[in-house]
Amino acid sequence: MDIIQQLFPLPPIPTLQQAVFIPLALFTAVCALLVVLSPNLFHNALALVGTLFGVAGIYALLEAEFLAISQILVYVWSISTLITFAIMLSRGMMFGATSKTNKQAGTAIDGIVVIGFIGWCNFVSARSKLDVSIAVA
Amino acid sequence: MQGFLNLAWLVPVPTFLAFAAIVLFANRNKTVSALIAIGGAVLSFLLSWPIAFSAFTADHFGQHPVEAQLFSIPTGTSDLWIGYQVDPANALMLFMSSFLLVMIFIYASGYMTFPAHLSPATYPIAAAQGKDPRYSRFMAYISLFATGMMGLVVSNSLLTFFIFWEIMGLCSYLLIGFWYEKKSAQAASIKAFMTTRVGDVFMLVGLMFLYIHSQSGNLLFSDILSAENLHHLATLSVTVPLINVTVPWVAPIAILIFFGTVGKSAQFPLHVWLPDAMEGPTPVSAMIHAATMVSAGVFLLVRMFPLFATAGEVAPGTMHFVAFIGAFTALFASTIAIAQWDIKRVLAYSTISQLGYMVAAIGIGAYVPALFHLITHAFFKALLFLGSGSVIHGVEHGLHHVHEHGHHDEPAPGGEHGGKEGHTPTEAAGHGHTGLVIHRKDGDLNLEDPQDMRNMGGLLSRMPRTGWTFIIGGLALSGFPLTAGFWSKDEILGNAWGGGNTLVFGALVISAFLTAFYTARQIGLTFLGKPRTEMAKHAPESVPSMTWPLILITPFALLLGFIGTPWGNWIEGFMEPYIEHLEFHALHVEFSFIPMLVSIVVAVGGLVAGYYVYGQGLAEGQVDPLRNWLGPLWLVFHNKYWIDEFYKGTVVAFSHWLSKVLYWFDDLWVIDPIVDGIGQLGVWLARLAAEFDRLVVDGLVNLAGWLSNRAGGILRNTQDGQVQVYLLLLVVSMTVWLLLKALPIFLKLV
Amino acid sequence: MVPLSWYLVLAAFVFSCGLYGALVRRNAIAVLMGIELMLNGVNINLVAFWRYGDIIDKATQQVVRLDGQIFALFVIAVAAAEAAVGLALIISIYRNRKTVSLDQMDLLKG
Amino acid sequence: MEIWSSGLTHLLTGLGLPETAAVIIALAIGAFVLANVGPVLALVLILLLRKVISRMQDRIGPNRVGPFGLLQTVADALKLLSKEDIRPANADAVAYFLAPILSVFGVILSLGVMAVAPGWIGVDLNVGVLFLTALGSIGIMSALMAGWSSNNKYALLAGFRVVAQLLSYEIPMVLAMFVPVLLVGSMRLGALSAAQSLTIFGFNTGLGWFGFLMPGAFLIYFISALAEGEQTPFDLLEAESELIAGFHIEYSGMKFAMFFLAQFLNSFFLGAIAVMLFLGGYQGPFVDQIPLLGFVYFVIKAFGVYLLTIWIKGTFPRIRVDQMMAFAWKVLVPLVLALILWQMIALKLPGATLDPVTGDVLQYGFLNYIAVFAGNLVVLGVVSNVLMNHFKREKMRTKRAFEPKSLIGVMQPSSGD
Repeated sequence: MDIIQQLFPLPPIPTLQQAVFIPLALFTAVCALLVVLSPNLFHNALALVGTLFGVAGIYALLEAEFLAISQILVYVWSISTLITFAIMLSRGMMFGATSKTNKQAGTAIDGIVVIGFIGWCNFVSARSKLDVSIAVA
Repeated sequence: MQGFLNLAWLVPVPTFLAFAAIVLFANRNKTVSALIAIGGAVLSFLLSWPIAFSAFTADHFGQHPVEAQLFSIPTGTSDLWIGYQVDPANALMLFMSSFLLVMIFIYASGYMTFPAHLSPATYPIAAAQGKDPRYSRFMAYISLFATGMMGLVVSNSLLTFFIFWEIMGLCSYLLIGFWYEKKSAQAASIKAFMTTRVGDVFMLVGLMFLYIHSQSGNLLFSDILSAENLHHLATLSVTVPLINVTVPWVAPIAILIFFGTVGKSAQFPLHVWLPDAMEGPTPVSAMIHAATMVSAGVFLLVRMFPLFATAGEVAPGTMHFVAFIGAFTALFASTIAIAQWDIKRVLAYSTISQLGYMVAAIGIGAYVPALFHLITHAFFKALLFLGSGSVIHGVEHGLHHVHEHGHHDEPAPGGEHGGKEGHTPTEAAGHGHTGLVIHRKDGDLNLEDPQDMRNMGGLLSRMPRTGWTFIIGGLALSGFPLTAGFWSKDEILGNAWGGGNTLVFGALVISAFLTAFYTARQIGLTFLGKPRTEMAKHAPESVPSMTWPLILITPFALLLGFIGTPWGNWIEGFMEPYIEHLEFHALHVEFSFIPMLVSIVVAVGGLVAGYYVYGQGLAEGQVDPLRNWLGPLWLVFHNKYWIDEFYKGTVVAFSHWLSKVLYWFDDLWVIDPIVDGIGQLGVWLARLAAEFDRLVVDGLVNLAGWLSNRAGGILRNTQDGQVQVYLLLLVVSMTVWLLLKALPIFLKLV
Repeated sequence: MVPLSWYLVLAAFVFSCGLYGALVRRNAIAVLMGIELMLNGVNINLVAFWRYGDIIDKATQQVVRLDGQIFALFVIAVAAAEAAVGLALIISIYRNRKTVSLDQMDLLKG
Repeated sequence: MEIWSSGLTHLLTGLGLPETAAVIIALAIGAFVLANVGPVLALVLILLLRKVISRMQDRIGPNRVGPFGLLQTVADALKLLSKEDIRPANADAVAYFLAPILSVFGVILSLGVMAVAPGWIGVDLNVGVLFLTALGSIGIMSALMAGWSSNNKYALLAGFRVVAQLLSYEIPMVLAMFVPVLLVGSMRLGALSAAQSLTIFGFNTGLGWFGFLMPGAFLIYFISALAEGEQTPFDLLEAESELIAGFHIEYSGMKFAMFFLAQFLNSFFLGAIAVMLFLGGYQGPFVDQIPLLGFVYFVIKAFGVYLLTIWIKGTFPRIRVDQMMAFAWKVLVPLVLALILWQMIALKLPGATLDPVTGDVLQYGFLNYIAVFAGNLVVLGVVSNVLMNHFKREKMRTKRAFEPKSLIGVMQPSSGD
């Protein structure tokens, strides 16, 4: 049980920055999930814009205002517009497709979960000062 | 004016450019071709005469001749130098040949009408134009020929001399066989080529010996004819194999080079090609046999005179041999000439005879008179040849006229007509003349042959310009006093007499008499008396482009001799400094009236005798009066001593036999079977190797390929071209690697 | 003060989402979006490490190093270029083959 | 503003709220006030437009509702708000609803960084100019979303057109904005406004407008701003005679009202930005003494620029889409790039006073200003020349279009053509 507590510790009481960060991070994460999970490509693009805005907010929170504005300028102005244009110019090609994803989805999820878990372990171990750190790259 | 001398190398260039231009661009248009060819010749002439006259007018020109190298071609250890040279000898040659070439070119442009032996149906366009179908080609050939001659004249080394010499040989072959539809022309061209080749091979051998044994290491005239080099050659001795005689090297070299002259200038053993070469168009005859090619042989002797003179000093037999060949040829050819019916053939033998004169003059050391006679002879012989061509042309036209108006009794031959009698029954039969040929013991007569003098007669009134110029040329040839031929011939006779060469003198005097006689015979049969055939009656005068050259050459034939009179010998004064420049002394004899008187007597006597016999022409069907007097000897003369037949029986037959033997040896039984056997063995071995290759080597290679193929087939499944699969592989590998790395943690945790 | 690890977790999550999208989506444009997500995750990491790294000169209390921001800017610039080129390629392929499905873009298959 | 907000915070903490909550509440109140400025302002703007345009067209304009028709726009707004909210059957619901909200959101956000008076600024961002630029992206996204989600091909095409136009003119606009930024060395809007003072004999006349020093950049900015705000002569969005109404064709009622609002506010705010960057901002006489006067100056200048756009709307003909794009890419972008390059060179010319310690520029010299001015004059001349030629040609074409056909081949171009 000790190990489980160490691996998944309880969160502390948030400060103001944390209070801003938590909804922003949640927004960003949800949008990121929507980007890859929503079946509608246009919704993907909108979610991507949301994610990018969220990331810009994270930058602003990290006191990198210039980077935040650049993120909006470059990503939202240019890349999102480009992507939306591309979606609209090639629209109709996915209608009637049996699946939005290919057959390797399961394997990919397995791999990603394993990597995420190991990363989590690494992060937690560093935090809990257990001598189990591994030199990942 | 001296500046012109350095332009000598340009002299052969215009004609060569004309040749190239005609071959490459103008060969579709006959008029343009003729204009280009004549333009080239005229340019060449316009270069040559200033050069020649600046040489003539220069003070003591012979002592500082112009010689320069243009460029060199590196060949192995030595260089082949290409350059030019102007000295008195080739200044005179330039003077003579360039003028005559222009005249001949102009004459040829008018002469080359549609030939009678061709069918107009075969060449409709050429027939409509009235020009020879290969007119342009002819112009190109004669341009190249002129290039050869001019290049030979200005060349400064024996090697380039020889190269141009061979160019002329090639051109003479092409031109003699120009009308190759005629079997006789084919045969004549091959004969000319092969015969001169015999002489050229000897000459080439001589050239090689000269090159090897000279100190200079090259063949420049200035080097090989220098006194030291000749002295060196004279002291270097060699034992001639077979006859085991030890002589200085200079003698065999001189003899070998002399054989080149024998071939080119048609001296006695190799003279047979020249009369046959009359098969070519008449301008060619004029060019080859009068102005240029045969002169080149004598010019070679003149050029190499120091060598011969040295040879004559250390081995007198050399010069005696040359003199003997020359004198014998002169006499021998003139005897044949008195018994010929063909108008050009008479002139051909006359040429041989006159060349014999020159060679004999060289042989007795009379170097200047030889060149003098060469120049004058070129003029009047060109005149005679061109005149004879004009006569033939006229008679041919007369024949056409007869056919068109039906005056002739006999049925008109279909298609081909004209031409001339064949040398052999085969050739005659080949031309379909059998029905017209009258067999006679003094030579078969073809009634439509425009070259046979028996078909002529009384042409002077029909063709006055041709006739008179021909008569003047004939007088010059026979040495009628005060004409060009008289002075030059007199010089030679005088030198022979003064040098004490009695035998040579005698032979030449007899020959001179015979010359005058056959000239009178020719004139008489052709121009005097009454026409013996219908075609002679209707023969018209030739076109101006043919008669004008005749008229233009005539003054030279008459007056050119005055440059070499015994009292004011300009040519000797011009030439002698040169030979002295080369540290030699030409034969110099005191003037004597005896040879001159003899010369006048034989010339006038011969002419009078000839006029007496032939002055009224022959009656139709009449046998030659001379035959009655000479009897069988006449037949000997007429049949040219049967030398052709003799050659055919010996040399040609031997060649045939030898080739048959060699064929048997090579193709049938010995060489080829061996080669075939080796080949069969090779094939068998190759089959064996092929089997090995197919089974073992190919098997291995195929095995390797098959293995690669299979391996690739297995591995290709991993390369399905989908980027995402590759990416997934990356992720999975990463995962596995991370798991392995994280294993210790889990072990510790658990 | 937000702990660094929160940023890192967010970055990891965004990156994983992007990786998933790049791995499993069949539409090329969706894959491109996944790649953009991955780049953004990386950028969050870079900026967070910059912010929490040793960037303050103790003596003057001034920001002395901007490595993380500069790197992030580079990534943004590269992303822009990549998006432009990638989308141009996709449109071009779509015009030629009437599809943007990566499953059918396998001309290079072995 | 700082004083007010800090005072509010103090008040709230005094009431017993934790400091975090107090700050949040204070910020929320400020945001609420700013957000309500927008719609009210729009009512005024629309009324002004209608009045002025009708005067120009020799009409009277709205005059029934309220005194002098002042309440006309209020009545219109109420009508729109009370309309039935229609959604096309196959529309993409999320995007369809989000688009109008986003469009207003993006526009109103720009109020947050406006320096309306000395010290009166919501947030004096150190990247203020960039922030204003970045907000345009929200407008683009909203246009795209609206165009796409309407499930109408005309709407989609119009969305494309708008995005193409906005993208094209964004570049010269941003670059022209950077010309004064380069001179001042800061992107803070407050600093930019403060830099436009002109002190003569110790008295700040407030006339050091960058518009005088950089007329070329100002002209380019103004033209681009017209295009960005979809104003005449670049109002292809509203070209009802050529297109149908644009990307918001499928919208009605309140959603349409939001687009409408966003467009008017946008054009006004672009004018306000022009005031801040080129026309001295709040600067004017006695501003140092009475800060409230700065707000008055600012509002007067902003409305002046707005009236100028109305004037242009009432007089200029619309240009074709190809001419519009060609003008952006072939004239404005190269010129403004050259201008920026020249600006950099000009500022590096000798004559500037430098800080002896850091080497920063304290004060530019006479030579620098002259060079900047000269470069701007050249750009101004080129742009004006291009415009003059264009309108002259248009005039000739229009004249010919009304001439008898028999004369068309006979007529020679005029000397100025």
